[in-house]
Amino acid sequence: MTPALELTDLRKSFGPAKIIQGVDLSVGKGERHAIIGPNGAGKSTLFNLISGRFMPSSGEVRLGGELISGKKPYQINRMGLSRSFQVSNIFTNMTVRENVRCGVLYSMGYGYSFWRNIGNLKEVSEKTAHILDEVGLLEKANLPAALLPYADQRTLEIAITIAGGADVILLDEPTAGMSHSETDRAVALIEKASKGKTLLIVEHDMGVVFNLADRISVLVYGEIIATGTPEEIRGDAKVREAYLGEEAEDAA
Amino acid sequence: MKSTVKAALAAAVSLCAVTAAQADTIKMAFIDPLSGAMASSGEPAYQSFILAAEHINANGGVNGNEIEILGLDNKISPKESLVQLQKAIDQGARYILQGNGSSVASAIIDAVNKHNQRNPGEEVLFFNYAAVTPAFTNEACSFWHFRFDAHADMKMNGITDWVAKRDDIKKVYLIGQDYVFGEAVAAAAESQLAEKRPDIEIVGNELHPLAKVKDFTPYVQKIISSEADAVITGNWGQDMTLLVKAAADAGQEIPYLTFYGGSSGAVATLGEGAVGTLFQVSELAANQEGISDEQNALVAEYKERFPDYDYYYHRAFVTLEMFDAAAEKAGSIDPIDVAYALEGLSVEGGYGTATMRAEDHQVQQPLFITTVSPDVTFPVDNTDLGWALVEGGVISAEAAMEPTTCEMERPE
Amino acid sequence: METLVFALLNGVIYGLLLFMLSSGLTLIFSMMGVLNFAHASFYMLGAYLAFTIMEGTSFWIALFLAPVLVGLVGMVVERYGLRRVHAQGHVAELLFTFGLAYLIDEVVKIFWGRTAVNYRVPELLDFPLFTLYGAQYPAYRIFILFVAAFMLVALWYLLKRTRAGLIIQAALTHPHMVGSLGHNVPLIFMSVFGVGCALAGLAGVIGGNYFVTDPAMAVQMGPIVFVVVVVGGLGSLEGAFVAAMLIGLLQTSAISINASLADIFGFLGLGPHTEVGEITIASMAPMLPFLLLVLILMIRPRGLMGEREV
Amino acid sequence: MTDMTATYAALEPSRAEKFRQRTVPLIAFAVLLLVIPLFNPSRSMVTLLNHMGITIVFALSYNMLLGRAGLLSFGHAVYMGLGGYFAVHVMNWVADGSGFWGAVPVFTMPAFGFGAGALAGAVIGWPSCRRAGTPFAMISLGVAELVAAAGFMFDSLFGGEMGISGDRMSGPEFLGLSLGPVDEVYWFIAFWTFIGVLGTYAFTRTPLGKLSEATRDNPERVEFVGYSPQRVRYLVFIFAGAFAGMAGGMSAVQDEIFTPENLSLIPSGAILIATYVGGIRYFTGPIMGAIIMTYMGSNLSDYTAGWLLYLGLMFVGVVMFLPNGIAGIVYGTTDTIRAGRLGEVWQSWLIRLAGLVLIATSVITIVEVAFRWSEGYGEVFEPFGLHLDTTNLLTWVLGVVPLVLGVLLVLKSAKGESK
Repeated sequence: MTPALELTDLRKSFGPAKIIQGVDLSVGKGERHAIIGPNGAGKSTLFNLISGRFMPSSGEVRLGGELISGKKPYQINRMGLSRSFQVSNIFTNMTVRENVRCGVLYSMGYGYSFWRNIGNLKEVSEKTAHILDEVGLLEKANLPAALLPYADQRTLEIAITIAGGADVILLDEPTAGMSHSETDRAVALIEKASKGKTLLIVEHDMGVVFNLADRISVLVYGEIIATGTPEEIRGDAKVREAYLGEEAEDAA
Repeated sequence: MKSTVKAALAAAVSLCAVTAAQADTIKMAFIDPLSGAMASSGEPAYQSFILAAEHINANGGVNGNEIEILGLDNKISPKESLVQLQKAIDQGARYILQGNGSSVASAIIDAVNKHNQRNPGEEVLFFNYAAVTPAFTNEACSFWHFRFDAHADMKMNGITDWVAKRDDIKKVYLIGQDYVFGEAVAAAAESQLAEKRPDIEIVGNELHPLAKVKDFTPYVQKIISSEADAVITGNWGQDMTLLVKAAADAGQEIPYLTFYGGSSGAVATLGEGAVGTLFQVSELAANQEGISDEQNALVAEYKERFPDYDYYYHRAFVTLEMFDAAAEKAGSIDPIDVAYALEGLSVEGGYGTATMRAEDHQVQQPLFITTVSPDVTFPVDNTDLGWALVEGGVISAEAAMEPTTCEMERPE
Repeated sequence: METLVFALLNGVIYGLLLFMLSSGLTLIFSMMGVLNFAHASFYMLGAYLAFTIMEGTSFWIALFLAPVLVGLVGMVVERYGLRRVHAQGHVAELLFTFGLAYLIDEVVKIFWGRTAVNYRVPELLDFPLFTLYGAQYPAYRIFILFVAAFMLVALWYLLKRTRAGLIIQAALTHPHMVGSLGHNVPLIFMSVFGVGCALAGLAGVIGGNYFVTDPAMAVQMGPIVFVVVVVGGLGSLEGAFVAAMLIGLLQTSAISINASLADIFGFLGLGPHTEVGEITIASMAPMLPFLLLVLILMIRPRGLMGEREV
Repeated sequence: MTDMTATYAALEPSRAEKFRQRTVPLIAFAVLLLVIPLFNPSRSMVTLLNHMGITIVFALSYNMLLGRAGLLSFGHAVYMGLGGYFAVHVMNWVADGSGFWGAVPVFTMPAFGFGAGALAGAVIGWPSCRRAGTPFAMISLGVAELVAAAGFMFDSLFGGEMGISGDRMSGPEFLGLSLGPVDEVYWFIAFWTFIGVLGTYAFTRTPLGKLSEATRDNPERVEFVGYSPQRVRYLVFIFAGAFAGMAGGMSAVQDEIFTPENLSLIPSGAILIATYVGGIRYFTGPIMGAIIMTYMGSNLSDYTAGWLLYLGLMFVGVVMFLPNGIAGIVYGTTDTIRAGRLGEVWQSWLIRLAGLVLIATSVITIVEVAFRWSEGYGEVFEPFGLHLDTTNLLTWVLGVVPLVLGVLLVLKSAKGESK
């Protein structure tokens, strides 16, 4: 079976700085895959390479077998890959509902449509409402996004990401900066939203990672030093040495 | 939205009150730039008309009626002129005065023609005091349009007439702005010189970009190397000033014959450099012998009243004098009557007789070639320099005359 | 040949004046991100102030005093106008300077009238320096050359050899970093804005009597200055210099080319009497800078020598 | 599940709300357009109203760029101009009356302008819309200069300095309108203004309209929900060009003339000012701006020589203190009143109003006295019988004291509000 997402010898350098130095990674359909690694390991860069924000210096990214490296972000998105951002990247001047609706529109077949009244697009409204309900923002639907509390903005970030119904979802530190209870809610949401989908997640909170992920890859200095199930990673000496240290014990 | 509605309504209601025309004033609407950069051409003309109207009113008015000049600012835009034209007509003005910019004049002629056709009984006359496109009194002539300034070909007649008299001028250089007017001026100069002095060689015929050239030295250099004895240009505005300035800087001392050398500010900018270099053709030569005391007093009065500007729009005074005379002749101030009375009418202006030719509504009057000189009674631009008549610079009305192709359609 | 020599000579002088004007704008634009629409208005202000000062005293005093006054006006504008608008983003800043240009125009008309003023070359410099191909060359133009060269050296020294210059240089390329290093960013902005305006004022002082000092001079110069800054590239005075010279020479030499499009593209079947064929290179000269602007922004948004994209 | 659907439905504005918020204002606008002639306005008033209508459509089209898509253009008049020029040409073909063109009523000119504007937008937008922000603004400036220069070069298309004029009374009549008298033109303008308002409003309700707002706020995120921001901008640009062209077509019939000056930076700058002063964040902002600026542009010069200065002061004032423009004040006020908070704020509003009146007193005194002094004809500003010349102490008092007091009052009210 073709993996949902496959990276082959992916490299990226900025001038002399080699940030990603030959990453090979294969994420199977329906798998929840987490990427962990110390700060500056290149996790966000890796996400930017996959989602098309950056052009890889060399190597390939395949989505469901199709080559996507070199394509524009919107093309990649249309092929079924959606991502969230580490720093909330929402439409601040629009309401929560409008934010989600923007995420829904393309997948419902309303490309650059200028002959339809957006208010009359029933499926779009329902899908939007459904997603708002799913993420628990239904009550705040008509608030301007800029007025949302931080945790809700993070939730909205995820809502926009999953709104298009993409099969492969990339989440960049979805729980960063959240309190414990907020994190728990976010994890529940991610579990629910990624059901039946492929999930690639970058996360610092080891509790989240080990709860959520089917498999984990460890990225250090632009290279994946280990990939495996949570147990395997926990037991991996190289990983402990390079990165986890005592932290892993605590998290486990 | 609601408040927009309210505001709009309030504005609409308050504006609907039309000022009714008073029976004993003749409103004449002056539509020209009165703000912005071009106001320096509109303002002095406006003041000239105001002063002219005051004089006529002081002498008993037009058939006993007073003239009132309404100043309307068109911001030199043809479209805005149409708004102001409508405003003028609504305020009861039946006479329109305008001159700055052929594009505006053309728009007004067109609009007045249409207005008079669409609103019989409410005709409006257009007195054009400065827009010089020959077409207005030729193929595009209109019964409703009267021109009180010599048109471009007539002015060129004045220039070429003077050049023809000067035996020492053997080579002439033509330079102008690269648009319709500049092309027309060059063509007129070429054909008239060929006729009057076939021996004169046109050593250059150059068009430069309109209002974009910062430094004319390269052009002046071309003129110098062509060994021209005189330069003819239709340039106006800064294209005229900068051209002559570059010539003066290069130490050139040949006549630059212009249409618009007398525009406000030109002499101030050029200073001594203009002496003997800058020439202009116009219907006005204030510094000459044999002018009536009355006219000289008028020039002085103008300067006293409006210290920023100088007596330049003599034709404004001629316009109103002819209007006064025509109304008296017709015994009416109705535009159609006045228009018929104006046809063929003559008045004695301060610097010669002006006659309104009936065939095309083009005024015929003497023209003068003048140059900047320190030795004058009436200096300009608040400098010591002024415009002095040059030798042989008087061009009779007959000499300046041009035939017309106008086929006037007159109302019943 | 003669024409070419004159075109080159004048092109260099015009280019230097342009550089004097645009160097200030480049500094301001690179550091603050403000494309100051009113920059050419400060140029005009410089010319008018010099005219007034010269009437009371002498040109030489005006040469120093007028730019200083313009610089002070610039600082006040920055302190009480721009800084206030800053929070609303670049569009608001751009619009503020757009409106400011409008206001300065009107105020100049109130104080100095609507027509050109008699701002003359000082008598000391009002003589022909030499005669070239039968035409006299005014000494004042060479004086412009000297002033521009002096400014160039002074600016270079200020930027490369003084502490303030180092900070400004850092701010040019990394405007966000300077604040983190503990420098007083608002003060730097205000000073740079002032200096930029003063440079424009200086260009006005020596350009006002070279050209014409009238209320239209700002409008005529304004767009060209933008072209220089954008073409030269963000954060690069060298780029601005190259662009200014390029545009100066382009404009002055193109007007002396008589060839029409038909002459050039005749081989493509463009007839000399068609409307397109009749257009001469000379008549296209004023359009060339804008063509350059559009092309540069499309093809090379960093400009000729810029370090960042606009 | 029924419960759920009910909650979902509550998200959307109810039918009644939609009707009240969207349909009622449009109906009110249509009714206003219909009743204006009942007041029997003078012909110059009608001319002014017609120009307002044209400017409203033009400003709304401009706000599709500036307000909705966040694109600052310095060359929007290009599209109105090209649309208008095309319409004038069509009018002349209609006047020639052969074949197809002979059957086209002049009433439809704005539709031709719409098409020409869209085409111009499609051609020029292609290179311009690749970038947003300052580069876009600069490209629009460059393009505007180029097109304006071309306007003077190609006489057969643009008619040189004098432009091209047409006759609106040619061709078949439509709806019994000869379009001769200006009050018949009023109906034509009213119809197309309504279409323009409706069209631009409807555009904001389309997916593309919403996306243009999203692109303004966050172009990057738009890219990650499947849209190309460049494509969004490009399409919006075409529509903005089209509606501007429509305004041009309206103007072609109203004024029957187009000159190259209509393509230049001056009208482009004017529409920028009108739109911004009106308020770019609100749909109705540009409408208010267009009405006020058209009125001021044509009539303020009747009262004062300093009208340009007042205009400039107003613009700078709005940029500095009222980023939401006049619409911002209007909606702010009505919202406060509707929320029943008038009781809390009326004092501070009153103080502010008094302060503004005082400031205005000083500004007007200074400007008027300065203009009269500058003209040097010895004319004196004499409001309410006061003789304010430059030597009169009262002039200086009036120029300074209310200004200082006014600024203090405004500051005080601002302080009070922030508490």
